[in-house]
Amino acid sequence: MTVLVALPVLLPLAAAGLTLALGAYADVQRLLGLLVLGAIIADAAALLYLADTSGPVVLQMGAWPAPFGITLIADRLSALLLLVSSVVTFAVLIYSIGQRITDYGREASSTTFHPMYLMLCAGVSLAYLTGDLFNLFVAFEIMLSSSYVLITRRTKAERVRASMTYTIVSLASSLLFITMIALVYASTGTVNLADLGQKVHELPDGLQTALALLVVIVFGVKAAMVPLHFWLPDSYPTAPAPVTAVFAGLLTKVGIYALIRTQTLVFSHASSWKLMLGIALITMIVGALGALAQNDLNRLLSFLLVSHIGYMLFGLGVYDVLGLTGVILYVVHHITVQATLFLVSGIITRHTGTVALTRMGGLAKAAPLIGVLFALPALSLAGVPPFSGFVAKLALLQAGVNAGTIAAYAVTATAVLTSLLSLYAMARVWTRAFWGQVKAPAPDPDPTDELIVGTASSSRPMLMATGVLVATSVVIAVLAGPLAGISGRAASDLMHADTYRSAVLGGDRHG
Amino acid sequence: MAKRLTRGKRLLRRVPLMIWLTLVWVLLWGTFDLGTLLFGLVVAALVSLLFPLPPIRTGMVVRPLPLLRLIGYLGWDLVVSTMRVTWQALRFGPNATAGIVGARLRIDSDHLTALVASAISLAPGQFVLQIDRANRICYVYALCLDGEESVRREVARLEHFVVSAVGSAAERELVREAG
Amino acid sequence: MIVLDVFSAICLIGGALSCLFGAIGLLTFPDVTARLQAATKPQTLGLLLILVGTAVQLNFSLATGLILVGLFQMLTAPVLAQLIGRAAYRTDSIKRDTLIIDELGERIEAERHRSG
Amino acid sequence: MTWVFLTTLALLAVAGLLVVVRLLRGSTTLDRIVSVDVLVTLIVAATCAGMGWQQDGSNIALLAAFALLAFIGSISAARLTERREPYR
Amino acid sequence: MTINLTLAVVVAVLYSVGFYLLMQRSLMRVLLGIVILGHGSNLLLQTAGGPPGRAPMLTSASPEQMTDPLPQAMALTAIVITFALTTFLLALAYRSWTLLGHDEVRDDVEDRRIQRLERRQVEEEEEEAA
Amino acid sequence: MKTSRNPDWSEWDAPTERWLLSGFRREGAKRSMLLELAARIVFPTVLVLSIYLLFAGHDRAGGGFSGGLVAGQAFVLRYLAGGRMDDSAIVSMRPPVLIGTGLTLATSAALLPLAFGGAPLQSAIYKLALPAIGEVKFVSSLVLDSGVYLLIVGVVLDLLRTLGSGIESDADAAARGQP
Amino acid sequence: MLGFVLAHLVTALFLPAIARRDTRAAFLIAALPPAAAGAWALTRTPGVLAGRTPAETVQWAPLIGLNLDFRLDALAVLMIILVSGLGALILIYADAYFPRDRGDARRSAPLLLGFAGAMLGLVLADDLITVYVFWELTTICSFLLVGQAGISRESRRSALQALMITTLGGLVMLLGFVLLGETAGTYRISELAANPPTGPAITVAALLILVGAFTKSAQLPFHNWLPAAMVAPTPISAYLHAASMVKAGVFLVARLGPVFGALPEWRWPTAVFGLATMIFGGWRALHEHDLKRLLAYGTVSQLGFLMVLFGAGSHDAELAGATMLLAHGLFKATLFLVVGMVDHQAGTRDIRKLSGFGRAQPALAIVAALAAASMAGLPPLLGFLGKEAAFSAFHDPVILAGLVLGSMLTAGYTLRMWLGTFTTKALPAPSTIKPGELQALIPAALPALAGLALGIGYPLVDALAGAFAKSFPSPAKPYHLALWHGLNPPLVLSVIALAGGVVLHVYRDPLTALRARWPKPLNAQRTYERITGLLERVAVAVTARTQVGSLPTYVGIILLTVLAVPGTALVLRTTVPDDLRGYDSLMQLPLAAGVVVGALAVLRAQRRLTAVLLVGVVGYGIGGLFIVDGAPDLALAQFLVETLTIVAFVFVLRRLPERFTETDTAKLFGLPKAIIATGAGVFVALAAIVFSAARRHPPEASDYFIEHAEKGAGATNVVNAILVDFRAFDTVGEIAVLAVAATGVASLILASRHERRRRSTRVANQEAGE
Ligand code: NA
Ligand code: NA
Repeated sequence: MTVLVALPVLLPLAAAGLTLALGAYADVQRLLGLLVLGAIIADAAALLYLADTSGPVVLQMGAWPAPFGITLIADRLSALLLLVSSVVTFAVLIYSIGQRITDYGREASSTTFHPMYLMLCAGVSLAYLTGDLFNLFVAFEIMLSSSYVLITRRTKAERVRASMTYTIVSLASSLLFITMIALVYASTGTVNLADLGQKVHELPDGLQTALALLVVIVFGVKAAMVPLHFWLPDSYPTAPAPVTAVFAGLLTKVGIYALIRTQTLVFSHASSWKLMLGIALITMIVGALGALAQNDLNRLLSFLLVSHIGYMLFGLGVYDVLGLTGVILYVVHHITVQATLFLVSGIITRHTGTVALTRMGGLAKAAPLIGVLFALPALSLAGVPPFSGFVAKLALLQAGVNAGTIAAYAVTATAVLTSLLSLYAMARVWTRAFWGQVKAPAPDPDPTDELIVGTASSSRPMLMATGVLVATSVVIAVLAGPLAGISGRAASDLMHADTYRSAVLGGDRHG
Repeated sequence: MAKRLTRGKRLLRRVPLMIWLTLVWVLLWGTFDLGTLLFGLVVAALVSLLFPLPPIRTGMVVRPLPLLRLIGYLGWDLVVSTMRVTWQALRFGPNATAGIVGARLRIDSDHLTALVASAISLAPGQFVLQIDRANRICYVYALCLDGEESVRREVARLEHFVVSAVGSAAERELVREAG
Repeated sequence: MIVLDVFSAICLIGGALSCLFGAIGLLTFPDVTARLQAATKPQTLGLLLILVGTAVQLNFSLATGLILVGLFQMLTAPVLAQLIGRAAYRTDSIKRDTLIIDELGERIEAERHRSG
Repeated sequence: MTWVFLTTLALLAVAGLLVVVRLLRGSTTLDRIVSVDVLVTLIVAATCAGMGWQQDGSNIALLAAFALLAFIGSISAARLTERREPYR
Repeated sequence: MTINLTLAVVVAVLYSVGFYLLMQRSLMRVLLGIVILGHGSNLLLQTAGGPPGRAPMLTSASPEQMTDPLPQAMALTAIVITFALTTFLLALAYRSWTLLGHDEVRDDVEDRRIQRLERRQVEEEEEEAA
Repeated sequence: MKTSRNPDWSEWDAPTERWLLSGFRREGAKRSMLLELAARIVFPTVLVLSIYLLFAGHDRAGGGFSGGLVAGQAFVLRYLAGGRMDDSAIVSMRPPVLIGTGLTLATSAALLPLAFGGAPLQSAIYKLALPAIGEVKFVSSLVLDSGVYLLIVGVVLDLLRTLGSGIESDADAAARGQP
Repeated sequence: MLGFVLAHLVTALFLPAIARRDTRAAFLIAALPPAAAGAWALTRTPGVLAGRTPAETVQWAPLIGLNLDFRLDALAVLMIILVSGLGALILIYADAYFPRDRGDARRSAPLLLGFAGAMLGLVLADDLITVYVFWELTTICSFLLVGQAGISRESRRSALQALMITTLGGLVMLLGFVLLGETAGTYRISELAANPPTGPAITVAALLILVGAFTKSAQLPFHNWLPAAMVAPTPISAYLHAASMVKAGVFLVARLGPVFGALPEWRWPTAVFGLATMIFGGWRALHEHDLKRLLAYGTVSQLGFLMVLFGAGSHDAELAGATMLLAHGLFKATLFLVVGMVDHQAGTRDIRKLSGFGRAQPALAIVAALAAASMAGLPPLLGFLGKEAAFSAFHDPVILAGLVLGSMLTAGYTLRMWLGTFTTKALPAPSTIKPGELQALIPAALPALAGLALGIGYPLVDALAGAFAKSFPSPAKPYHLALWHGLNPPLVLSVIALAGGVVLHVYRDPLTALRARWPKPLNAQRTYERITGLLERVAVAVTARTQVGSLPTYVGIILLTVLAVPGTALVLRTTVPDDLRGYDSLMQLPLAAGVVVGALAVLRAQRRLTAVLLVGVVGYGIGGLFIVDGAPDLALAQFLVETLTIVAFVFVLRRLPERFTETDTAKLFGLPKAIIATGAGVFVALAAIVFSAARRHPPEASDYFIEHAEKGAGATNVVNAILVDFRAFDTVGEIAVLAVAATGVASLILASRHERRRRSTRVANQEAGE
């Protein structure tokens, strides 16, 4: 069964290779993508079941024992995130297939989109599953490089700049990542995360803290924590909807995942997480205020994304089982909902021919279905009960209150305020875009521009995929009980890293 | 019948390259056994099959003794002219002068022209700056030249050495006649 | 063995000196084509000498690879010289006042004149 | 033999520094291309000498590759200059 | 196993230069900055293994003489990845040049809009105050 | 000196024969006889060197990555000497296909051990005693290495197709006055 | 009980499909679940009064205390009468009110039903989180119901205002809930009531929860959203803003009374804000001309009254509160529904324009009179009972005075409302009046009649309210409702209030003139607008300052963060390692010199190609260092990659300008940039020294690799063994990145070629078309 851990990486990689090689056959590309991503969902579900019932599923690649070879490990946390992520990637693939067929016809194959999308999925899976710091770097690079390609695809003049910002900032943080790895290896002589967890503790406290903080910065850039977030609202909005959806849903979360993993497994003694509460507070506020200042729907959503990263940092800053439970729940919820919102934004943009809220209007009347598709995730994002966002937020608030420190109280209060501001932002979108008079769609200045295909219809697969994600977020809310159970167990695994460590390293390390 | 012959000939023309590539293979490994040799042949065949080059009849004939003489001359020339250039660098430095002299070759084939040009360029002090292939002229850049004629003499001597080392019989005749 | 060592020492130091003189030439000569002389030729000689000097020190099976290095150097140096020289001439990077005679330039002028 | 190798390497190092001076001074791009080419040749020579010193010849193919690389890098750069600034 | 001063200086210079170039507007300079940073980080990664020694090849050295092979393998991977990303960024610079006629990273238009809005509001407030 | 007239001096350097395969005519200014002849020899030689690096990687410096890059340099040389390759018969596979194949090969090498009950990427060593050649060792990770090799060759070819010919055709279009 | 709630919500989900075809059917179907729930609650009432409170628990996410706990007690029954009973009536009324098969009707039917379900859940909830869940659901429904299609700016603004204020309160309340629940260890209200927790945290929680209650129940200073929400269609106002939703706040105070009643921090704010609200609301209502706004301010006033009563935490006050709660729901619903009919039939709600309505619609006038009488507190109506009970529950003269003043105002505006609507005035153009519908009149009349019936049958109400009030500390002789308690102070106060009301009505015009002249230091609406304006202002200001949109700045900030955070942590702990050496191999020195010089020279390079070549020198130099280090594989890769990089650069440089752009060169040497960059570089180097000196272990993995390379991986080159075997997975990932990059380059570079092709085909097509 352990091979199940490798498949979410190897299958999409192989499929990416095949879609590249079979670049001329559009149907084969589509089918391959759907099959592989569907298989990953099943695989992830099985992994989650196994990890929850019988402990982490560990695979030593090449049968080389840890900490020598590369270990892949699916514990509750990674399996859970993998499952949610794969549902999102699957739905988004359906969406983009629908969109591509609508815009370019059934015959249009792509040597770029399908392979890169699969690569992105492979990178995300690997980031979740790897138990090796350097391999995590490789995972990030697979993920990020394919994201560079996806964000620069069919770039228009006005958007080249945005993709540059994205690419360069990501590259800079990748270089810091290598630097960090070098420092880690120089001081410990290992890159296996479980092994590092033991060896880092032997370093002097100051070095542990410095290293942990460097790690926070490296992953903080990817996670878009303030003040390392600037690139996100400048770049995400410029990509086509499905791309932004996947970026917003997954990439920042992978950063958060890496933060959680390293802070709990490797730097549990470094107390760098104490800083996290302050960062969380600033992140929430700056993001939410940013959202209120926007007129571009996608930018508004991007700022909200930043703001809600603050929630995840909040839970990590509380740093106890309840806090981490909250983070995990929040990540699970946010992956789904943020992706959904960007997909809906894509549908809205196609419907109205603009991203500017002031030029929209009357959508609720003209397209009530879009209204429903928008309203549910919007409410969920704002943390309105009974949707998924509320469940996650509740757990975080409880954690904050339980922590009982002044800082925790402050952040808890800020979280509540942010919730209000998020709702305000969403309500403004609603009042501007969905209420009021129906406005004539904006003329399409460039019919080849994928971002705004003026008044193109949204095909059934696109709506269906969005609907599936909306339903997923509802299911997350309904299944909050079992989900919170798993998250709670995952969180206590994180707090007591022994499970992870012994699963990777085993009793007899040289066996 | 004729076709098969040309095909055979075409294969035959690949033989020198195959030998060269196998030699490279063996030299790289540094082990002279049957396995390496056979494998080298396979690799050489693979490379020349996958990436075919246009078959060109050069009519080159390798004559060991003149070839050795050519190599010896070039080696000696390399040493001597290195010293000369070094001297010039130290003696004249920024005030060094030069000239560009056109030298017409007697031979009229791409490969020999290239060989001669390479031979000229190998030695310090002068190199071929421009070839006028149609008119068989090599424009030679020479540092601190003693006169145009000495350059042309040098070119002619090298041409002679090269042709006698690897030129076809006809070309040898050509050089000998003119010389 | 001493003979070999001495031979090797001569080759190595000679080669290194040749490289050094080439570098000096590269520094002192007035223009790019002249520097090219200093650059390509003494370096080639120097490299060849060092290759030989090293080869003598190594056992035979390892030394064979060095032959290839030498061959490559001999094969590529003239081509590079010609390409750079030609580029220098084309881009007018040659200091014309250092040229005592320029038959190429004369001919180009003539051709231009003839063609109108 | 140690001093022989040391002397060789030292001479090569001096040569390398001189080449770097040319590289910085230019004046034309072609000068710099030539300098880079020479620099790589010097590294090849030094590597070769180093291998002889350590009596470790197992990586000699590396030198063949280096010798080739300098060539390819240099000619591509040279071709660029040639195309960019046509003579008159 | 401490890294020696010479290499530390090299690392410091490479990172400083790289970071400095990264803060430029010309995408080509930024790109060169990334290449230099890549060099720096790869060197750092390799030197994280310890002081020089013999190549880690079993045929030509004994294990005690060898340098640490793992950082080498990691540095190699990192080199390739940096190269891949460099070419990509290079293509992006080119694309920028063909589309915009320059290869500079200009400021974000939408952000500028909000800054103009802010300036206007500040001016209005000052007028009101006056 | 008597010469035949030629429109532009920069085109004098073109060889008279086709030394390299290419499917189209190139302007003479971009050609160099010396370079084309050198490429004709160096190109297959470098390919042999690259295959050597691929196989020797297990015991010496090299491996699929270096081998692939060296092979890639061969194609760079070929491009510099002979011009764009996308239309010619040098590589019949389109680069993306080559990249895709390489990647698929590498990942299948990772997945293959599963069929034998092993872990992904687990390797096996096979030793064969052949008559006259002796013992031949085959390590299954060579499959992965070959995938790497193919992919990297594909990547370099793709770079030549895009950064090389692609930009060239942009430049041509710009010269024609198209945006 | 969850079943009933779900029945509402699920029916509401399917209702749009029906409403699209037939809104009448939709409204009638929508009336069924509330009617059923109401009937069920009534059947259970005897049991409830006997102390058998049915309870139900649905575990949702027990780990985070997320359960749906329901309990039907006396308070719940009281509320269900309002929520479900009135809900069913109003839905039937709504069918008559809304124009058939139009957008508003289609939207309202499902939303009203959903709202009814949420309210039902809220009143049944026995769990704080459950309360919050339904609380927010009502908020959202209210937003959509008030906004409708959001055609007018005003409706959008009002809906948003209601949403924002009540959500603000709701969230603060949630914080209070969490604080309370986490401190007490349970979120179950009945458990909390059984063992009221104490402590500073509980006090804070109480205050936070009050904020929620105040906003929802439109207490000063949050009251303003309620009058603004009157842009909603009248049935919606009647239901949300009179009978049910606005009650949620006072309901919550009643619900948590047993928990917090002992806290002065709970009693005083409710008393102070409640009284202020009561008086202020009545005062405003007295001057309004628009009937709906008049009623809205009346509601504000009554909510203040209820807040005082429920906040007091004593048996008598709670009894009075429960009675008033019921009474207010009944009369206010009728009045709103009547106003809706007046509006429809006369085409206006302005008192100044209405005339002769009573004559034209006597039945309506009587129904309204019944309700108004209850509102004014006339016997034998329920309102009178409630007010009497209230006057007898308090002994504090200030509070009593406030209550009397409030009641006077109530009587005053009641009079104005009824007289203004139904009497015949001398107007230039008497309003033309359309005939009314029975389907509207009956639902409007029933609550008023119920007010009368319950007033006369007061023991019923007494039993119900008493069952609720008995959980509060009661005096020796607890108060009971009765129409006649004898001639006692409360009766006197009642009379004073009524008389005062008449006086106020008579002198209303001078009072209005007086009010117009009064300074208005606190305008809630203006304050709200100023706060939202400020919010947007701050949003723009913060965003303009943080989101500068400049890449160099972004990179600079990242580096500054590196310097500020791990940098300081490192510098503070740095010690010079013992084994620090200048160099390890002499050959490192010239190579290092070359690299350093090359790298620094890049900064000065003006030509692109020069810079590229210098970077090449750096790369080759690094390769040389790798050789010296004993890493031939790495050196080989480095050389190969460096060359290929140069080639790639050269390919691109063919088309870029030869020199770097001039504008940029001018800005190149920014001192801050240089300082940041140098700092970051030095940090990395310092870190390299310190961290490499900190190593305690030999590289275990590498020893393992060296040991197993030949036997296990079949390679004597250990680096290669790592790359293709031990850590082959990295290699697979690495080539994936290469493949991605190549694909990306192709997609970027060939884009212009594709565009050219597309353009030329378009041109060709156009030419063919011409
Ligand atoms: Na468009
Ligand atoms: Na393996």
